[in-house]
Amino acid sequence: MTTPTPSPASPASADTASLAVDMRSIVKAWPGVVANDHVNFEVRRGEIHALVGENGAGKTTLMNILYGLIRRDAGDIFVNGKLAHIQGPRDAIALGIGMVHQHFMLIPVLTVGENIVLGREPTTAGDIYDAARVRQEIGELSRRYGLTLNPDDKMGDLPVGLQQRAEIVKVLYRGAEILIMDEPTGVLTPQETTELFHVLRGLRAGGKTIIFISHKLKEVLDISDRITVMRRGKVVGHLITATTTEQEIARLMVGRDVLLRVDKAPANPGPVALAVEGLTAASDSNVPALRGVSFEVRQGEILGIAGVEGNGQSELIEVLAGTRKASSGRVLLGGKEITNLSARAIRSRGISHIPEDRRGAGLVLNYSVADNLVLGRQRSARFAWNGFVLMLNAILAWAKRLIAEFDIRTPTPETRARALSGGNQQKIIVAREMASEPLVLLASQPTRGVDIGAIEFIHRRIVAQRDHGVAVLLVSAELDEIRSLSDRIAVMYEGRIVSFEAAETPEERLGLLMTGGGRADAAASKVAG
Amino acid sequence: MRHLRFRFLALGVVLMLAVPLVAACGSTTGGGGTTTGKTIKVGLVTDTGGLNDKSFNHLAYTGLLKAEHDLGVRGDVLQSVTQTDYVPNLTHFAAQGYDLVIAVGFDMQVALGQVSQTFPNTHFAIIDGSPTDANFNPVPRANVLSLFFREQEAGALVGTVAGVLEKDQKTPKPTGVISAVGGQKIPPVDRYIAGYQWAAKMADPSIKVLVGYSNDFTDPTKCSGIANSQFGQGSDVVFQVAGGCGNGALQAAGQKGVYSIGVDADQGFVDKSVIVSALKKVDVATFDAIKFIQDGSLPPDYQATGEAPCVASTRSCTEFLFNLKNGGVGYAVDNLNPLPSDVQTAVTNLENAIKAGQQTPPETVS
Amino acid sequence: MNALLIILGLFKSPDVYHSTLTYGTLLLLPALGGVISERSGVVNIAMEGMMLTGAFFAVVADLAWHNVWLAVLVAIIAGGFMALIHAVVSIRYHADQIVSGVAINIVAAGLTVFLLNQFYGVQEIGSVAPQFLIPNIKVPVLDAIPFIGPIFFEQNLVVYIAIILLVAINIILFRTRLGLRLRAVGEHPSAADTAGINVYTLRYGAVIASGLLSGLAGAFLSIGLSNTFVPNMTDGRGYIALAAMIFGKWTPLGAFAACLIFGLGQAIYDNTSIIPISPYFLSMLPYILTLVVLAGLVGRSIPPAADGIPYEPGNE
Amino acid sequence: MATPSAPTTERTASADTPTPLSRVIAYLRPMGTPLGSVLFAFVVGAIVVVATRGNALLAYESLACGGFGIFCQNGENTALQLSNTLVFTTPLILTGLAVAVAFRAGLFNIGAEGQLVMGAIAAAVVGIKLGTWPALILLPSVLIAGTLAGAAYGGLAGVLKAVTGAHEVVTTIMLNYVALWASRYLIIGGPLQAPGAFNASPPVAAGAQLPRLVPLNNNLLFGLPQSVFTAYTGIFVSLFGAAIYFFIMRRTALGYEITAVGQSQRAARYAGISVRRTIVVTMLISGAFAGLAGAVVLSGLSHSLVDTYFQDTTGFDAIAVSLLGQNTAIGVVLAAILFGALHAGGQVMEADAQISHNLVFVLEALVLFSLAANFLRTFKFRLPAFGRSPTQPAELEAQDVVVGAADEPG
Repeated sequence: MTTPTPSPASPASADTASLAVDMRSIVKAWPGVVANDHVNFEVRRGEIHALVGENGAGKTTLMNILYGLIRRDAGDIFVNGKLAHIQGPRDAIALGIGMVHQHFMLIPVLTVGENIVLGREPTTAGDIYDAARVRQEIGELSRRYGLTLNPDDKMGDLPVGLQQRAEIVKVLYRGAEILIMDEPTGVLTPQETTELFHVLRGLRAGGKTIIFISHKLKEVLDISDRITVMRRGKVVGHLITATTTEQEIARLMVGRDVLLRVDKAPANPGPVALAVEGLTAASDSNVPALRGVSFEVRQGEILGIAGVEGNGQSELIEVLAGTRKASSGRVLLGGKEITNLSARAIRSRGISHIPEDRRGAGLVLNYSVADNLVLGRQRSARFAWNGFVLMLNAILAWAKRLIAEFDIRTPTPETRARALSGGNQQKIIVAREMASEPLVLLASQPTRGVDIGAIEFIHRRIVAQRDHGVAVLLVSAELDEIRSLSDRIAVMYEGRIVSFEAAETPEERLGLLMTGGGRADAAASKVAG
Repeated sequence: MRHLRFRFLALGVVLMLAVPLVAACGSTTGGGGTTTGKTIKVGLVTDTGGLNDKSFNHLAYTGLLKAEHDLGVRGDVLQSVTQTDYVPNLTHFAAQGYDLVIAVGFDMQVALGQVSQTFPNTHFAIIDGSPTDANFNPVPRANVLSLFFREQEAGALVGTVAGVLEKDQKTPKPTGVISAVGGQKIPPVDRYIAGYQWAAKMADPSIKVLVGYSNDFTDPTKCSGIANSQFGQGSDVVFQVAGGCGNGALQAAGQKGVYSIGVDADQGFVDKSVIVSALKKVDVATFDAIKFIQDGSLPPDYQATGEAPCVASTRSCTEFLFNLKNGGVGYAVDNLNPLPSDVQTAVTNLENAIKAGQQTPPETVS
Repeated sequence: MNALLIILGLFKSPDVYHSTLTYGTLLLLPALGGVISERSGVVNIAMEGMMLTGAFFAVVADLAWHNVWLAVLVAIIAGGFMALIHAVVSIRYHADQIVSGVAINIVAAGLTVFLLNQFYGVQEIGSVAPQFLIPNIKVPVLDAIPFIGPIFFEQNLVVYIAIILLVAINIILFRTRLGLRLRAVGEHPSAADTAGINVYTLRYGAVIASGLLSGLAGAFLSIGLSNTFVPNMTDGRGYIALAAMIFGKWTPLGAFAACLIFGLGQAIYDNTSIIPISPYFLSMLPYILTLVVLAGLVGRSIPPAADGIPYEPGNE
Repeated sequence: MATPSAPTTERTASADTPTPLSRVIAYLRPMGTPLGSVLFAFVVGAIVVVATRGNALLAYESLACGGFGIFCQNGENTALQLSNTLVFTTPLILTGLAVAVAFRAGLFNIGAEGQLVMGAIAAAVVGIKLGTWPALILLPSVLIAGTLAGAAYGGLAGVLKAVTGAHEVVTTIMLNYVALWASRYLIIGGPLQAPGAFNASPPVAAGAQLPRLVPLNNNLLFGLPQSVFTAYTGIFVSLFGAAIYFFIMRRTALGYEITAVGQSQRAARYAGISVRRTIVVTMLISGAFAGLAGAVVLSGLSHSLVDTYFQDTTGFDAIAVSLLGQNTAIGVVLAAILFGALHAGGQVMEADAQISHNLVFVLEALVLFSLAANFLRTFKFRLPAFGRSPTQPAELEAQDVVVGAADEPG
């Protein structure tokens, strides 16, 4: 048996028997990446324990190991003081561990009841599914924890908040004593988050142990009792919530003090570059996602769109970029209507787009860096003769120029984009979209999942674009990013711009607006609606 | 599982290397038996039906085996997968210097016309056909021997059996309806059916003869389906002229409790419902062709009227005709043995009349 | 016009219904296999090959041992074995399931003829004697019912078995715990996995079940409806079964309805002796009908969400 | 539906550190998987042969003899065997390209056979009905007619996919049957039946026929009459097709877009590529290659439209050809030569080793299994030194990966 290696910040000594979970020296490596490097992780019974770290720090891997979804390469797991042999979720469930995943593990075509009891279905003779008992048992659980659900509803018809509730009931139904919540608030509105925290506290009062994975420090400080911080696959700190501060956690998470402000000169806005009037559009599931959005972006300014994810920001950007059709309203570029033109036409008219899904949309991962640097412009006169025959030399020259200019760290222009780090992948997109000298730059989550160095680089570049006279529309889930980059802020809520705010607006006010509160000056939404 | 597979791989490699060493010691060639003439090499090319067609490809091969045994020739076979294989397969044997290359089936006429021109010094034989040019017009080739059969004569004999039984109401469900299932509407098939129809109507003028085609020579379910539908129309005797496919018709008759008639070979063993079989001795014809090439001996009464006689010394001949008279076609009594006396009498009478040239069954279905 | 009247005339006799049920059943077994396999999330276009393998080994075993039950068992196992290959390659090795299915179909077509030659040389494989074929069963009393009796109660044993399997599989799929889990695995394997359900076991089971059913269909074809094996004797029936499965929207009853439609087509085709239409046109109809369905002209057909996607744990 | 991973080795070499050795490896690496798969197939095939009491070495020797005219036991003529291989290879290159271009766009065209038949039908109609035209116009017309018919037929599956979402695998399977029955209808009792023939059309006019490589006469060449060498100039059409494929995929924006759609539809949409249009265009190109194959065979080899109902497997072999060729032009040509040689060799194997030519299909399927399952990859992961879980996710998108780390598995 391995003895746990003492970590730099050793945990507050606890009686082993009082530990619900004790993971010792866990190692998990993928080729080229060590996701968990001798991680020690202890959770006391009956506490809410926050596991924090940046995207990619190894939190989810660690929890997937605890839940049996991933096999560890080395290390031991003790549950309630006993060495646990976890080969799969089945073992974890038997040990009283339940997990609510970031991406819900729900099956839309099945009913709520079927989803909840899946894997532990009550049956009558002959393996027949006992729907009556399912209703009764879920009814009991719902009453006990105040989590109302109708077992006969089709899961796919429920809103996100209720789906998460079903996930929690699902875990409780399995008799879980230890609940792992992986980024549970990412998809929730602040109200739903408050409600969730209420439920979690109730569960803690009922003796359950909760592991709360998050990178949102305010929430962590609000809900947790103790905190474990991870960075780059290693545990870098064990903290007690009551005695720590946001800054301390942030410093541990990123390894140095986070640069919160971007140095930039005051904006010097020119004429209106992009104007949006009464835009409406439907989401993929065909429900209204944009309910009348109007705004203007001027040359040389950055308009930040703040909002909880899922309030129509993605759809707005897609409509502007031409990958989604607007059902009504107009988009004007420099006074000329471009509504519902094709993505190619819009791009050729001078709108660049840094998409939120870097690996899925912004890059063809199996293409070379050079090929990715012309993605979307493969038919432009610059790279293709008559828009058809590629001019490989021109592409290569262009690639070499951008690689140098944007410091893309790649062995050769022919290297596949897949082989590059996230930051360098993002730089490919940023380089491509900025180098084509656009009139308007749509930047959606431009620094998500990117290392600090690349974040700074990208932020500087966005500001440089603004100073160059480009109209920038910035969408980000990070309020800090919005506040430090934007010259003006538009707050989006439920498919509408509910308010335009100045860059200096306090975070609290933005938070309120983002969640549908503080509509004192709802004039904007009236104009929009 | 994992280790097992590795072991299998290792085993495979070892076997692959070891086996040829063993086998190299015992290379096999055809032969044995009583050798009567010089050893010649005979290549047989099947049509796309393949050797297991339970029909003429198989019978031709049986004839080749007999020749290997009795005549001491060396025989090799190539099965064609597609029609485009015919030319390369025929060419293969001709280029290898085989003395006789036999093409089995009507389908190979064009290919044979082409290859026999390329190899004018190689002997060729073809069953059920004659060489043609690409436009399907017959072309004379001195080096090609056509093996034709008077299928209509065999068809007429079994047609008489069916017709007389029907007239006598001795069939399982006397309805005055009989039927035939053909593999495809091609001359060798239609000659059978033409004779069958003609003779049955001669025996019982009120009889109704249903004719269906399966468009398939191999799949028994196709023919059993067609036979079943004919039984539904009242037929209680079915004549199969569809090779392996037709076996399904025989089987269907057995299940329905009606009579069936086999084709080409004696098929009494296939199903108890088979009362008689129409015989087409492709095996005999194949053997005769090989023997002719080997020693120049001719089958009895092989010659059709108007054909020039064969020249045994140069092996020059264009056609062997197999008919009732020379025993190349015929019939066999199977599971209705003996036949009712009036049936037997009618069959024998017709047989004699055809042999004597007094009756000539038609070649085409009316 | 005349042809139409003749075709309509066929419906007066029970024969055409009888044939429809027989042919429909032959398609139903692999179609049910397809439903089970694809409901578990493994695309299966290999029923054709599994059926062919079953058909071959049924005849081989029947000729060797003169025992029809043993032959049927061997056919089922042979079909299951081909399915196991598909399962290992596509589940264990995350192979593309269509490539694997194509390979199964090619290997079945090649291997059966190869073995035919190796086992029987260039001799004939021979025919199975009638007493060693899967028997037709007349249900006493019921078969005497006019019209209905000959259609439903004078069928091959396999037809009865298939109907029982149809009912059973429908219940299992939609009423039992096993069925719920199977559907969950096919819709969202990660969700099932995290609920403690063994995704691999269920998928292996489902794919192998499809092979067992296809193997039984093969036996029905070669030693039930026929009495011998001929190369490629399935003649696309596995593909028609695939079409029936899609036609039937991945449900057993829907697939059965589609199988009956295709079976009716075959039953009408059998009457080519009296129908004055090119049989080749008739042969095209089932495929064109399927295309029409696929084109969405007769309602869309949506596969299980995770159909065809290899499951790799921990990879959402 | 997962589409087969089609490595885009043609666009991007995976050379990360350009030392001379790694460059050599980088060039050889794309060959590793296909060669390994072929080796795997032959080893397992040998086991099958041995297990059924056959002589594996003799079988393979005669295969090699039939395919390439080497290791011959019975004095087979090398030139003749090579000519036969070329005959099989000619359409396989084109159908292989047809399947490959579809694979590039993430589409699985099982319908190459049907498209080939449609191409042959169109070519036959033109070659027969317009037979009086001068060869200079007629021959190109025949080939173009076949190409267009195949394109239309493939495009039909593409339109169904793009408009209704009908899966191309199922639609193309159904279209195969429709095409084969249609051709049967035409030549058996239908309008194209030749007088005197029962399941064939008349031959196309002489001016519609692709000439042979060696003139059709009985002068001796390599010890045989020249007319035995059926290899025809269709091979140049096929190689020209491969060159066009290479050009489209590597040097045009269209090829760039087709591959982008195959790699990531989201990225394609983002890049302003119409995914639906690209699917339709891809299937048009795919069908065009297959249709051209049908026209080439008709014009250069069979001359008449004949009944090929599932006896001809060119359209299905194409799947193995394109996968083995890794969807690259040169790869497809090499794989087509291999499979052409196997088919040509099957004939000799049957004659000399008494092993059914159907072993070739077993080998083909084994190659497919090996390529699809990528057994070789798993072998590599099982090397003891790695000590990693074999169920390593291929994509780390959703994984908790430390950002900034270089070199993810590709």
